[in-house]
Amino acid sequence: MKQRLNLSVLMRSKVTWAVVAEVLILIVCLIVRPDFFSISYQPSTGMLYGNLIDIVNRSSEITIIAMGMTLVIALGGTDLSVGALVAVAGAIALKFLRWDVTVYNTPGDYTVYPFFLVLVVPLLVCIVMGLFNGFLIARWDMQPIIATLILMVCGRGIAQILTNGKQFTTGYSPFRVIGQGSFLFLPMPIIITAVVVILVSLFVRKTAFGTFVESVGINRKASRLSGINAQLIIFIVFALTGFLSGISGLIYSSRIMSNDSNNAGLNFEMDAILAVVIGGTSMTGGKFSLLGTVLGSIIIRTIVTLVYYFGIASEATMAFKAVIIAVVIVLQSEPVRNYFSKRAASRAKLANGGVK
Amino acid sequence: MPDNNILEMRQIEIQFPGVKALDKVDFSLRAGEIHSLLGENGAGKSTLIKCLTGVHHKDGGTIILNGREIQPQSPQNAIELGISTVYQEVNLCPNLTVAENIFVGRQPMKFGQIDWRTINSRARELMRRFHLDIDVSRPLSYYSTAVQQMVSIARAVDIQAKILILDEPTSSLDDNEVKLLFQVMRDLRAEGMGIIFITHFLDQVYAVSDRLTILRNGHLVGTYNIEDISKVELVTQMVGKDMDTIFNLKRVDVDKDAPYVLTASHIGIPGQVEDISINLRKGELMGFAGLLGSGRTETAEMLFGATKTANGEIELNGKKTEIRKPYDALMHGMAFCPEDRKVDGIIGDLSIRENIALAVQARRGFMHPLSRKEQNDLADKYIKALGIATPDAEKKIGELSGGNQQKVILARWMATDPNVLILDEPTRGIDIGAKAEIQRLMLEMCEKGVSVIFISSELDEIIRCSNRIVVMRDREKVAETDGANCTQEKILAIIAEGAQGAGGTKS
Amino acid sequence: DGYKVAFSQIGQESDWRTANTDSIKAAIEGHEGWELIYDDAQQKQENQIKALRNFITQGVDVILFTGVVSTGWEEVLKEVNDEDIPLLLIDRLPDCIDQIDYVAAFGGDFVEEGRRQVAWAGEYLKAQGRGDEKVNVVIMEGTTGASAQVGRTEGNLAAIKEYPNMTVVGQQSGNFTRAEGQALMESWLKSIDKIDVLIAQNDDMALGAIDAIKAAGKVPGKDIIIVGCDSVKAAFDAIVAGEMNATIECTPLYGPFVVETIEKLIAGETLSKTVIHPEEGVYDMDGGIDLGTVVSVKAADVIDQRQY
Amino acid sequence: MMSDNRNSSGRSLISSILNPKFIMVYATVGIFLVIYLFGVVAYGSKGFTTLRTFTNLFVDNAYYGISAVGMTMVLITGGIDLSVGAVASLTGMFIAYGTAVLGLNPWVCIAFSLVVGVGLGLLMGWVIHYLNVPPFITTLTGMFLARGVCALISRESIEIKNETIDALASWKLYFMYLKDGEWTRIRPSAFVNFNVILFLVVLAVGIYLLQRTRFGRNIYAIGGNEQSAKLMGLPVGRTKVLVYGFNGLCSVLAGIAYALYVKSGWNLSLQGAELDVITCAVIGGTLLTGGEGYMIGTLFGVLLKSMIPALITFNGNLLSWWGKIATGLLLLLFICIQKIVVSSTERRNSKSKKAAKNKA
Ligand SMILES: Nc1ncnc2c1ncn2[C@@H]1O[C@H](COP(=O)(O)OP(=O)(O)OP(=O)(O)O)[C@@H](O)[C@H]1O
Ligand SMILES: Nc1ncnc2c1ncn2[C@@H]1O[C@H](COP(=O)(O)OP(=O)(O)OP(=O)(O)O)[C@@H](O)[C@H]1O
Ligand SMILES: [Mg+2]
Ligand SMILES: [Mg+2]
Repeated sequence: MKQRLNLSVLMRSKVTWAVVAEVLILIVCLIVRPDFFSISYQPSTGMLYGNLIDIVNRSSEITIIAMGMTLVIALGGTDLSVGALVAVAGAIALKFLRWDVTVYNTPGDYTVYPFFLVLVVPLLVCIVMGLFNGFLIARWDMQPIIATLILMVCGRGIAQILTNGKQFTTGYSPFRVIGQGSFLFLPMPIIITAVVVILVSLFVRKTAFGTFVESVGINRKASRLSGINAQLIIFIVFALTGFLSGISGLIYSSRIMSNDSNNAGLNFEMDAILAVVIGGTSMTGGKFSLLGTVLGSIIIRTIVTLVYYFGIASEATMAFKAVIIAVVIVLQSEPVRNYFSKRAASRAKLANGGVK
Repeated sequence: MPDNNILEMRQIEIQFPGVKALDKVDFSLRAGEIHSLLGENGAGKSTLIKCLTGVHHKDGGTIILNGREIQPQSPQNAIELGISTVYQEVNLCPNLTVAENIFVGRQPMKFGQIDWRTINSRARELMRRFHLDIDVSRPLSYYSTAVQQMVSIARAVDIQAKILILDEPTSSLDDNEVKLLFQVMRDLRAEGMGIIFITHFLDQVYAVSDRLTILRNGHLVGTYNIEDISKVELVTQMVGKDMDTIFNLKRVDVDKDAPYVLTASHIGIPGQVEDISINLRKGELMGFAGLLGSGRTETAEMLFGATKTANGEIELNGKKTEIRKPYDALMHGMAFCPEDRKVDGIIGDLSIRENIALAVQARRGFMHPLSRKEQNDLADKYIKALGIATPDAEKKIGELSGGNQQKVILARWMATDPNVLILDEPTRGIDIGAKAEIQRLMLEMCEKGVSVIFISSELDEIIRCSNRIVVMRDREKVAETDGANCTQEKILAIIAEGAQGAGGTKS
Repeated sequence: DGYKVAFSQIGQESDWRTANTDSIKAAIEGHEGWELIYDDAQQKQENQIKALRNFITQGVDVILFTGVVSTGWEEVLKEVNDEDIPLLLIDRLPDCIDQIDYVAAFGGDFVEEGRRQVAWAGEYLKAQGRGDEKVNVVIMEGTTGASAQVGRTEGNLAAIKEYPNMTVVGQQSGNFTRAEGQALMESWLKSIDKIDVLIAQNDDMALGAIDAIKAAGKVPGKDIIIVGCDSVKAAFDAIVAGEMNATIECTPLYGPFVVETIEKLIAGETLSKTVIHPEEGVYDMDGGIDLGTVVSVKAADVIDQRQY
Repeated sequence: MMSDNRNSSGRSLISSILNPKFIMVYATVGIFLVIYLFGVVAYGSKGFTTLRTFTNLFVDNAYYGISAVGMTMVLITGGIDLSVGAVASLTGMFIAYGTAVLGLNPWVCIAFSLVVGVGLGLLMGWVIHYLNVPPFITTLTGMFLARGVCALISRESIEIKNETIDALASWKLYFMYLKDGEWTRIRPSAFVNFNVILFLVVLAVGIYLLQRTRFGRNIYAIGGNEQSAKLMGLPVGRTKVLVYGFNGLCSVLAGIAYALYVKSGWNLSLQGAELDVITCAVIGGTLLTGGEGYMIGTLFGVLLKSMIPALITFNGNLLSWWGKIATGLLLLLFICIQKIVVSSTERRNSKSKKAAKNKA
């Protein structure tokens, strides 16, 4: 009886449906192309090699941002500026690496400014931009979607103007490590992501921060009256999201060893929001699930990888993605979940009756 | 039973996840009667009428309207069937004008266009019927809760239905407004309308209704003619205990030399509340009396730092203290249960446990989390101590009834071990049993040496509990009297006198 | 008032485009008595139309124009004609070129570039003595619908027919960006058993793919022959480093041509309406591959003269 | 023009003109005038003051305007629609592919687009209301779907070559003046075209629907408080579904206008247009929280937003990205004004509450 009831509780959980979706997608792959799952060791690079590794590796940028986005959405907002911040981080990093670029120089294995500046300045700038969002939202009570729209519109412009519209390339090997290096047989982005996910989860769940975020997201005024510093919470969440966007931007630009202010982080905000929602966090704020978000991000990347892998014409990518997301979202919708959980419950009753 | 029932609900059942809200409830309404529906918080009153108006769908039973069985699907459907409702929470659109709120969805049309002129003039007339001469073309949010409440009643009345339902319409109205409403209700009754009236004020029940139905825990207790049931009997039926055990409360004695814990001198915000001075002794219960909108809530909010104080200063335990935000107040051992618990109190989607632990956690800061065990202990302790009715501490607070929500919020603050506890209308919208319970808890706190500020619109409960009573009027403190030998008449006199005084000097 | 030259540029989507802008800007701003009115449309056709209309309002003396897409310019270009403003078409030429008046047209030949890409690979294989070996080719396309993608794909596919030993085993879009080129190559390396030749429709995607190939434990330039397009500096570096095989030039340096044309225009000369293609080379590791229309040049020899 | 100023007495006419709820609209108009004046001062000599500059604001942005009309309605309900750009793009593609490749009559293509666009809108509205999926996510999926279908049809831009379309696209009403007894075009020529007329008609329909019909008032009510609207017996579900349907219609009309503007269909056209349209509405004073907003505000929002790139082009030397930054700053400025206005009216409200209470 207990187990049966749990089934109906499971059916009600959105995360369950995300898992179901991912597993179904992978099962279809398994049937069509079993070799999709092969993982081998690549001695020349010292990394594991395979599609599954790629999926996780390439989902890193979104996963990292989506960690912050989860908290933003738990606060009842959305952050549209993350994609632009990715571009800004890349632009600044490359600017510091290639301050010498006047015309078009050969990318050599050197950096103009010390490497730590290359890493720290972009992250600081992203944190400041996150704080700017936080300021508008916490102090001026702006709606997050509008407040962050400002930087979404401006951010890419700032990135372009910082680099004077140019694309710099670099060959500096320590920088390459971030996006293309390896550690423990795994690509570095996976490691970075794992560290970020673990640290954020610890921060959120081992302290009371997560509860405060949920509390503020559900009822900001009541939280304030209970003594929670709601503004501080909002500031921290947006600054964190800015910081994570910065990390994501560094990974992105290190993968291509260049800044690409036009394309870096393009539509990342949409993907990150989708990842969070597919992961089971409600857009109205409140309870959130970081693990669900990781899963959501992986589902999105799985779709893209499948499109590449099966050589599906690029024309169809969008439509394919739309259909899968639509199915996941409809499955997760409240009425559908209720329907399934009721059925599970009634079936449990039936089964019990049958036994008697 | 005479056969002029316009409405009959038989064996109504409604099941919510985890609660059977209504269990085989019968209810009937005659044309031309005012029928009160009574019961504790969570008894299922609102659920019963929401079932009638199609907000909730019944799981069993039949509804017969004018001899025909109906299946209301939506509030829209109910209005078409001739059932007009004022729901418990104000249900209007703050962004629309007063006139529009009254007519939206049924605007008079002219040449395929909305006839704004008629709407505005008819709305103005309608509001005059309620003795309100207001600009009906202003957005609703422009006006106070009481006016909004009247607008929502006006809308329901104007729909000219056969059945009018009023779910706690009087909770934010003052005496005159209540009288006016009763007059309107009686007029409508005379026109043959059937009215269902829900309230927690027993006096009002006796003042206006013809029959009453009592629900308890989703069950029907019975339907009575008003003459056939005494107040004492009624309470016993509602709560299941008798009145004496409920109101066996005694004022706590305070040491006349007890030190002042809280002294506020000349605090105020220009244009809102001005020049309020109070001093509160240790273990004292100070009542705030006054009419609606007299500035009590704002004073309480100022003391707690919920709104910024512009003038004056506050001393805590003899030390001058700056309280700029609720966090500061919390750190200085103050606690505050806000007036509107749905909006300012509960964190709806969090569990009871999390809600109780919230203020303690806020005081410790998020970097020093309470362990799960500490939280469970806190929750269990207060669920037991306050008698919060819940299967377990993990239930969402939003799913509790109003009285139990109020107790959880009280628990949240009791857990912080406060020196000063400010309670703003803790008993509003709460049934008699829970009300008494909360008053008892309040007095217990005083006994333990906590100083309490108690704001209420019901004079009798203020008089019953307070050591000292502060009377407020027009955003000013007009008097302070001793609680022990004070009467309702005396306070009312002070308020009225203040009115003349203020009128004389100010205008 | 000076002579007003208006330039409606597509955007700043790549190094190539930046070099193109810089070249034209420098040439016009450097010319005495000329004033440049520059507009960058951020890859949006509507922005370009607006800019053109705006130029008319400002009463400019000549308009330089390159369109983000090939279609849909008729209406606004006719307006330009109506106002008798000389129109100079450069780079990506509009489809409606026959229906409008222009003083001169100057632009790369995308189809030829596409042809050269495949032809280079084919000839190179022959030179290596692998002329009869069955090779698998993947074509990494640019942003779908962009005229460079359309033209180069046409050229690629036409040329493939000339080399029966080549089979196309993959053809998808990498959107002209490094990041997507990289991700696409990564997937191809897993889904396709054997890839011998990568035709990337611009250098950026090729450069992205190089990293993916390295990560797969293969040697770019050896295990997989990589042919890019555009000839940006970074591609030269990769070729010199032996990680890329060839790049087909598509020169962005339009400045001199533009200046010359405008000077002729001011002088009142009548210009020919035939589309002029710039002289473009092919650069590879060793040079000397004959593609019929052009012979490849060793990249290392000319790398120092490259301006972009 | 607005709802309430048909009050009988003069007093209430003035009071409704001064009604704080119009302040945002005034702010938009005010900023528009300030920036226009700036343009006049800075670039007057370059031709900024000509009538052509002004009509071009309409001619070049008609499709944004059309879409913004529908978007304003969606925003007033408290929703959002990210699919508008994609649906417009899809419409262009249908028309281009239908006429150029399939050789269909353009009206057939337009009818088909209408069915698809409105159908998708209704479907999304249904999902949003009845499946309770957030509008952001629903319409994002709708956007992917529309773009996907667009790309499946053709990935290259297709030129529209059709007499009807040509006629519509090139129809222009020039501004003329009488010179020596002859009507002459003013120079530089200024004109309005079919798109401008279409925009103005859609705008008028939008105003009518919002201010003069129950449907429109229900939209405001839903935006004010959806739960209340439902309890007041308003047809919430139907209204919401219809609003998304109407927005679908506007997207299709915007797509038609865009197709006439560029005379081609391309799957990547109008990328990111949804956020531009939303920005227009927000600059026009529509609140994303729902319940507030006027079509007139939106009109000026569109004009304001489109004036910035025009100014950048007039300057002729700035990186166009400054335009983005300027738009962002404008948005910021606007929200600040909104904030100030809202808090000052709130303050006034609380004072008047006192007054009303005393009277009562
Ligand atoms: N939407 C809902 N979902 C789940 N449970 C609900 C819901 N609405 C009400 N309940 C539960 O149903 C029971 C009856 O609630 P109802 O609101 O009818 O009480 P009431 O008699 O109106 O109380 P009050 O006097 O506080 O208004 C309560 O236990 C309540 O918790
Ligand atoms: N949120 C608000 N916005 C504007 N005015 C308000 C607000 N809250 C209260 N007021 C006004 O301020 C005045 C003082 O209200 P306050 O709530 O302090 O009085 P009160 O004595 O506590 O009355 P109540 O019993 O209604 O709570 C009232 O006239 C009220 O209309
Ligand atoms: Mg109730
Ligand atoms: Mg109060």
